[in-house]
Amino acid sequence: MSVLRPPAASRDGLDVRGLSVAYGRGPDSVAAVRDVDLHVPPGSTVGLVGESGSGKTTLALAVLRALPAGARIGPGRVTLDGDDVLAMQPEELRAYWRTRVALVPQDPLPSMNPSHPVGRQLAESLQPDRPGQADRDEIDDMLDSVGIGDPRRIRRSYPFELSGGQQQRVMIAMALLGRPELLVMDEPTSNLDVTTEAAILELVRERVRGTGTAVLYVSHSLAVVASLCDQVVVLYAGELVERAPVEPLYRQPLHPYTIGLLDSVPRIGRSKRQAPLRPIPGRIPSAAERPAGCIFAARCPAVEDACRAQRPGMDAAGEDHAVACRRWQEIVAGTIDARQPAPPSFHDDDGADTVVLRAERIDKRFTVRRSVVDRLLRRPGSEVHALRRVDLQLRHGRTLGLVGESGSGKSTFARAVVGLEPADAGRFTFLGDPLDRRVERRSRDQVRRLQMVFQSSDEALSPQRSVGATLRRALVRLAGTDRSAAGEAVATLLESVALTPDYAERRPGELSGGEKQRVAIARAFASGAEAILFDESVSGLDVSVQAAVLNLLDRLQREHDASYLFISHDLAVVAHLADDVAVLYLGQVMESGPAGHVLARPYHPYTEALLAAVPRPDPSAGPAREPLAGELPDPRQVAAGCPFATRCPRVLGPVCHEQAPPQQLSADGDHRIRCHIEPAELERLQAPLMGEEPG
Amino acid sequence: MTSSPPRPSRLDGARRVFGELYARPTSAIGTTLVAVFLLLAALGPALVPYGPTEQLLAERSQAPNAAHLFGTDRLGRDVFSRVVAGARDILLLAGGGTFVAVVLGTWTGLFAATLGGWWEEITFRLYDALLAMPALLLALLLLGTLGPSRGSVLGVIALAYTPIVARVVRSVVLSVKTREWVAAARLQGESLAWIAGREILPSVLPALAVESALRFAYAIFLVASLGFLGVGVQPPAPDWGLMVAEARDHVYLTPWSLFFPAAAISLLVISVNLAADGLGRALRSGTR
Amino acid sequence: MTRYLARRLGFLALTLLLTSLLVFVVTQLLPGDPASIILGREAGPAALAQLRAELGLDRPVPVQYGRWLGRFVSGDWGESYGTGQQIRPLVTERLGNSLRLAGLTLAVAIPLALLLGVIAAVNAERWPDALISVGSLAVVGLPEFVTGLVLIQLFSFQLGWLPANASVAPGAAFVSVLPQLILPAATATLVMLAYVARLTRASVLEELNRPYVRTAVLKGIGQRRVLTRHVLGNALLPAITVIAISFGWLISGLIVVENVFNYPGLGRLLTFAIDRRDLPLMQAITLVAVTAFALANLIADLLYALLDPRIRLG
Amino acid sequence: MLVHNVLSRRLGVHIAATVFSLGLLTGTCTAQTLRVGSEIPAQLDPAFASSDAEILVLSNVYDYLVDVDAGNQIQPRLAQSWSVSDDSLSWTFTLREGVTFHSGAAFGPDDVVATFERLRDPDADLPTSDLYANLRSVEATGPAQVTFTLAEPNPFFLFDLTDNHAVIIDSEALELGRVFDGTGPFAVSDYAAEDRMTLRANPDHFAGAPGVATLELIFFAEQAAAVSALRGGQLDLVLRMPTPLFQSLEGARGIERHRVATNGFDLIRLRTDRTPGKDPLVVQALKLAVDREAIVEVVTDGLAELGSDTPIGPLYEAYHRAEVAPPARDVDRARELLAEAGYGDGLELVLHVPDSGDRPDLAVVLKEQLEQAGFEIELRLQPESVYYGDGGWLDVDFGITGWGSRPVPQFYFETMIACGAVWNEAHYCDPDVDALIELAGSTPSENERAAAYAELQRILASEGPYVIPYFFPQFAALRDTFTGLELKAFPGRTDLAAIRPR
Repeated sequence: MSVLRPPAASRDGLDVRGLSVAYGRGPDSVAAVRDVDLHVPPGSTVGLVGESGSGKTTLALAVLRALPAGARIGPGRVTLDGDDVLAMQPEELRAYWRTRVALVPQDPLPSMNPSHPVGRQLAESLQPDRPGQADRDEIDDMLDSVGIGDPRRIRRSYPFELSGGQQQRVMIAMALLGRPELLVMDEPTSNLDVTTEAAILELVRERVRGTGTAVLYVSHSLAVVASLCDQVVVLYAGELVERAPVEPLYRQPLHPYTIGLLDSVPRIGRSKRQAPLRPIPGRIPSAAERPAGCIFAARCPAVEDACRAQRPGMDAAGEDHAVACRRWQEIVAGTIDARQPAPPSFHDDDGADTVVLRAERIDKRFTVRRSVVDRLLRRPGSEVHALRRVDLQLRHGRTLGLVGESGSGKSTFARAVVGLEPADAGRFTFLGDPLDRRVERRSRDQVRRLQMVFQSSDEALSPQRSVGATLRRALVRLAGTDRSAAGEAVATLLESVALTPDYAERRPGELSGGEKQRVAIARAFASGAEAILFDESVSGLDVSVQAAVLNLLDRLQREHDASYLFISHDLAVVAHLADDVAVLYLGQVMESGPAGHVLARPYHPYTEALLAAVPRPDPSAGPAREPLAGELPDPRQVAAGCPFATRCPRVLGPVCHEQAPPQQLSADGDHRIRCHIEPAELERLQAPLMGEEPG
Repeated sequence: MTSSPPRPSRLDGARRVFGELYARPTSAIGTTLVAVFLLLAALGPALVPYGPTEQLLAERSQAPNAAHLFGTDRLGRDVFSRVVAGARDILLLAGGGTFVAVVLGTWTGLFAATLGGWWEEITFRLYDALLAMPALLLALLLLGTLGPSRGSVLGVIALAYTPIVARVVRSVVLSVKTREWVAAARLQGESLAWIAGREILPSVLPALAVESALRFAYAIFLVASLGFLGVGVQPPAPDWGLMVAEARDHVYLTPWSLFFPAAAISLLVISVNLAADGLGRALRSGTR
Repeated sequence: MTRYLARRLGFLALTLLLTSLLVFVVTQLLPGDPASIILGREAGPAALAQLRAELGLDRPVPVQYGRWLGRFVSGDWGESYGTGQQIRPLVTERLGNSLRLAGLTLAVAIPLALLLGVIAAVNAERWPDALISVGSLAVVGLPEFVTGLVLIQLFSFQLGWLPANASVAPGAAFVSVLPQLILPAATATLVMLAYVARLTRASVLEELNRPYVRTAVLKGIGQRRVLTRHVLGNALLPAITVIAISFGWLISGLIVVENVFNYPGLGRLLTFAIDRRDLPLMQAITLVAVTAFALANLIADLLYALLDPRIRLG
Repeated sequence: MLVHNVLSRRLGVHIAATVFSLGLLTGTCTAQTLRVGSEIPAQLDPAFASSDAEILVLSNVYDYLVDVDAGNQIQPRLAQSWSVSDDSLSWTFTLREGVTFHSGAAFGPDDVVATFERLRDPDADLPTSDLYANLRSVEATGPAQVTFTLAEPNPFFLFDLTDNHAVIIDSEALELGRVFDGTGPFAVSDYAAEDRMTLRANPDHFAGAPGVATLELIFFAEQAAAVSALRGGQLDLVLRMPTPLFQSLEGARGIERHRVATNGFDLIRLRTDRTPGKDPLVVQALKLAVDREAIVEVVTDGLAELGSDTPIGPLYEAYHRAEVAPPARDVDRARELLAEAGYGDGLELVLHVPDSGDRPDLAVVLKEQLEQAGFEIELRLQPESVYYGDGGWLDVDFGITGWGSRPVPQFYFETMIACGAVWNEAHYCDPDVDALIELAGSTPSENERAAAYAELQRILASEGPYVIPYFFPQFAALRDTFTGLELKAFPGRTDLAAIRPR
């Protein structure tokens, strides 16, 4: 980009000193960010990492002076290239916004005006008050450079007409058009599919870095930050705990919180058998209950009395490496163990190969009614073939991971299995007996034995009912527990998911996300279920909480000898938990087999691409190779041939587009794939690439 | 074990709503006035010096004075006593009609929307047809048919507002019925009645409370308008709307006999509106 | 869009059909004998019986409904029992009058309400907002018959500025009857004004809190422009629906207002028809009012769909 | 250029009109138009019209053969003179010549014949069928002469010819009630049902051109609204209004109040052919429970004449007996009688009341009085159309009916009180009373008639199932820019042609 501005060296970039932000006024005021120092030099990318409640978004918006009403900035100082941002008066502020900073928000769609064409909104970045006079060519060039192939059409489109990936590309273009000195990106890929995320991250790397723009990249994901940033700042409960260049931070994190966070992240290639997760116990203190001493003291494995007495300052632990821990030197020296304790390992390999649940040729279509007019105009039928002849089997005591991007049909499959949304065709067999397609027609016993834990912990529990009432009802309805004994059974259940009995009286609104999900899990186990479906059940959780729940699931599976069907878009989580894995694309199983094989040595080009797109919490892993081109096609217009043919990098020719690919089994029997390419050929293609993965 | 966060007690909910109602002067005034009106309706007849239809032939057409706070009308009736007695009437009619509408609307809306399919279609098509008629138009037609009486006024309000309540209920049900806890209940083999009543209904209640309060305000308005048009409650009942209509002929002779009932209507509707506004604010802040 | 339109028209037809059935059944159940209403209190039984037969009142109700609906749709609305006049010209003329009053009311109330709503929202939680909010809540509480009487008292009798009466002559030019329309329109305006202003405020506030506003501000667009070019367009879309709904409210309001001011509109004609048990007139007025209301809703929905690209293109 | 000129001229006219109308904001209008607030007429066919508003239209658009004046004297109208045969059976009228209908058709004896043939047609079952049943024939007996032949002598025959319905229509008239072609002082130029009627003066009227060029009848459902309009200057005349509205106009600037005593009355009656009115004790209790003086005072502000439960009011000077009085109020006695009749716990009655005039107030006061004596009254206010419809006034047990003023009292007895009379709403039947009515209606002797009426008054006052608490006056209010109003006892018969700008 040809940007006329002073060379990077003569500028400071963003500098934040002792910044605090509080919400509310007077005695009710709570600090969301406390005393944070931060520096983003021009041309570098700083990752701001933290779990929910860490204050990272508040901090990011504070430097933009874009906080919502009710927030108070200060004390502290924010300067951009030496200009005091907090002192700016309205007119200066407008100039600051117009010419010097830009934001790429988490949700692109609501961040665009729904009733203005995209082009006009882009033009406003160039000419805020006279968008009509903006240079169209410049906009088209920018759209082109952010990977939008047809700028003229896109300019005329409305935001809702674009796909999620396109929307985010447009937002990035909008931000870059203003040639900002500071670009704040607030979780720009968090709501995108992994292949789209990879493409967007690639875009950020190529188009943003090195333009001299200072980038503050906010994310909850250590993996994303690792692949993108020069420096990482870790925020915990509104306070800065560690700040370091990427490489040392991931190689040797110094703060116990950073250490715990990295230990909580599931990684592809390290299953539960190889490396159990080490979650951080307890919960992040709310803004109102911060201790006087070290903010992490309550959860720290290396805590000592002095930690509780006094807040630690930022110590320089190396070049550009600072940490807010009084014991960092001991940690470096290895004289104390700052890692959380590992949970006891249960793993044995003696799972019998009996099949608990078998799904055969499951088919499901959603139809949208067509009007007479549509038919006359021969508009495409709006039928979505959500599941196409899906065959899967769940082995006793094992976990079958089902992965796929949004729209792949994985949730539809789960709801078909439990009978909430009956399949159109195909057959389920459960414990040897056929299952009716509708839950209402299944026997009480079948319902009891086959349960499900849902995606969103916020919606999983009836909000007006206490936890105890919810669990009691499940016990009484399904397990046949006597009402008088139910109270005790509830306590036992709660204990089994590591909650104290007094949780029985609480309502879901009083619980954290992790606690709610524990209760939902307890409910599934209340009936004595033998097979449990998990539909994105840990996806909304913070990584440290997610680790605890994953460990819990693992423990419960052993204790109850249960079988899991675990659905997730997060390959790392599936890789961690699953014994077997199936990859779904547009309603078809593209590849299935034992997790160790499929995820380590994918045969199918889609599995391959998917794995390649997953960011790794390891800067040495480097960026994903060649992100997958294009977007998920409109599910209403899937061609007769291989559904992946439109994006497949290994597409053979017309055959892929025209003929449905055959089901093939690899020589070792570990990969069942749907592809026109011979398994042997695929194996040959994969071998050199996968060498770097630990087996 | 996860450490427990401090938890609010169950009573806090009610206290919070109450606190929110009194957090702003407007809703505080509204709530207080509604309470005063309710108190008047409950105790009114015991408080007033004269019967609502009692004619003091020697004290006709008196301007407000110590013996007659609001004066007397042309027939020698104490306007204060009539206004106070009218509070009970209008609150019972508007409140009763609203109550029936809320109960009917909630249950039909709840079950039709939960069941979906044809039931929902038929129920709400019917309701749409009813809603296509502006409330006063519907009321005039029906009261012409049923003949004016307290019962018919109540029934008309119920009929006019049932579809509106049902719509509000349906909108919440539609957003709630796909929620996961409802799916979880189905996976527990729960009956439709349980799902509708125990899983969905509680989520409907906050919106329903606000809607009920608003309906109540409109119902007061409607009862008064019907009284004014002479198709509502029959004389000599101390119906406020009717009193205004009767006093139209007397406005030059005894203006107070028009002013006080008119003021009472306005004050009551305003208070209910203010209180409903506060209630909505309170419940919204609770769900945030 | 065409599909949407076809669907909406279908629903409209269904709703009108159901309403017509409802109206017909209700009016049939009304007490009072149309024949004796037509011929007056002094008519004898033979004359009454003969008239009943002429009117087809001795036929079964479903037959009467079928006949009535068929004729109504084909434009033959029959004769008024009360006045012996052809109903269609009578009702269309009064509809014109009512629409004139409604139009004036809307023309004043809607822009004013939108303006007040926007002012309140932009100044949320500050004094202009408090003033407008409390003021609108207060006005919402004033029934039309109270407002009307107060306005008459004040502007007609005390100040002598405006006529207390709106019995305008048929066919009179709008300008010449304007003075007579002012008080009735003001009366009908007040309640609507408050209602629409409140909803506008809520709608603008909601839009103001949407992320795209932040995006716009961060582009350095001026406050005023953010408000006019970004927020208002989206905030006023829902106002279209609100206006359509308040049209129903207005119909109710006009029944009262027209009676208070003796304005020759549909509302006064309706009370006359109900008073006289003039069934065909009642049926015609009700159906016309319902159709007007339904059309207003339809137009609002279509307008909404047209202005909202998500519906127009989706 | 031409277009521009035309446009600007039009615009100019328009602006002028606007300025003009704005100048008239508060409604002072040219004195040549008389704007009259009226209740809403519905049925304008002369054979069926009944309300004041309806008769007001008819009596100003058409003419009667003869009419009565304020002193109850017969006055010639379309008939210039008349004579009666010795046997009192044959009445010959000489008609006014040179009279034309508004349509231009000449008026002649055929029109009179057509009018009365229609009104007396027994098959048509018109409201006047009974009244003119005594007519044997109506014939044109000369170019300007009509002869009526009666079956029986009728001393009130000339009064019968002044009946409200007996306006003379064109013998070829079509669409009566929709097309108005009369000989009267005003011709209808525009009629918007339920809204207004515009009439222009008939300059060729035999009594001379009316006092104003244009007459506008503006209809009001609510008299209160009409009075407001009068006050505000949008009306010049309001006929008929309830007492408080009349009272409230006292001292109103620019408005002249008119009041005329009438024999009109509000009749409170109990149906006697079934329980509970069947029991004379109940009738007595009713009569004893009512405080008529208080009613006159409270309901009519003392403006009405006290009634004594008979339809003969003080206006009929020749027949009215001041000494006749119903039993004085005695609440305890009434309660005893009720107990005796078996209603010791109270007698529940629904009082049906037409929602017009002072009747609602009367009902409210009556309810209070009756309840003191052990009645329990529920009021049911109804629009007049419902009250006078099927199942209404002739059907209900207990009701209040308004009876308009008539020139002679015989009308009331024959239609309301005689056994089986068409409008005998109390279903009262007493052979002695019937004999007296028969006598009064046929005797040529004034003395005999007066005696019969005296006896009737005595009977009705002491035991008739009626309470007639007052004879109401009629009210009107006229802007003082006009003069010449002579309010009639039946206000619909008021001659608007006599009103002229001051």
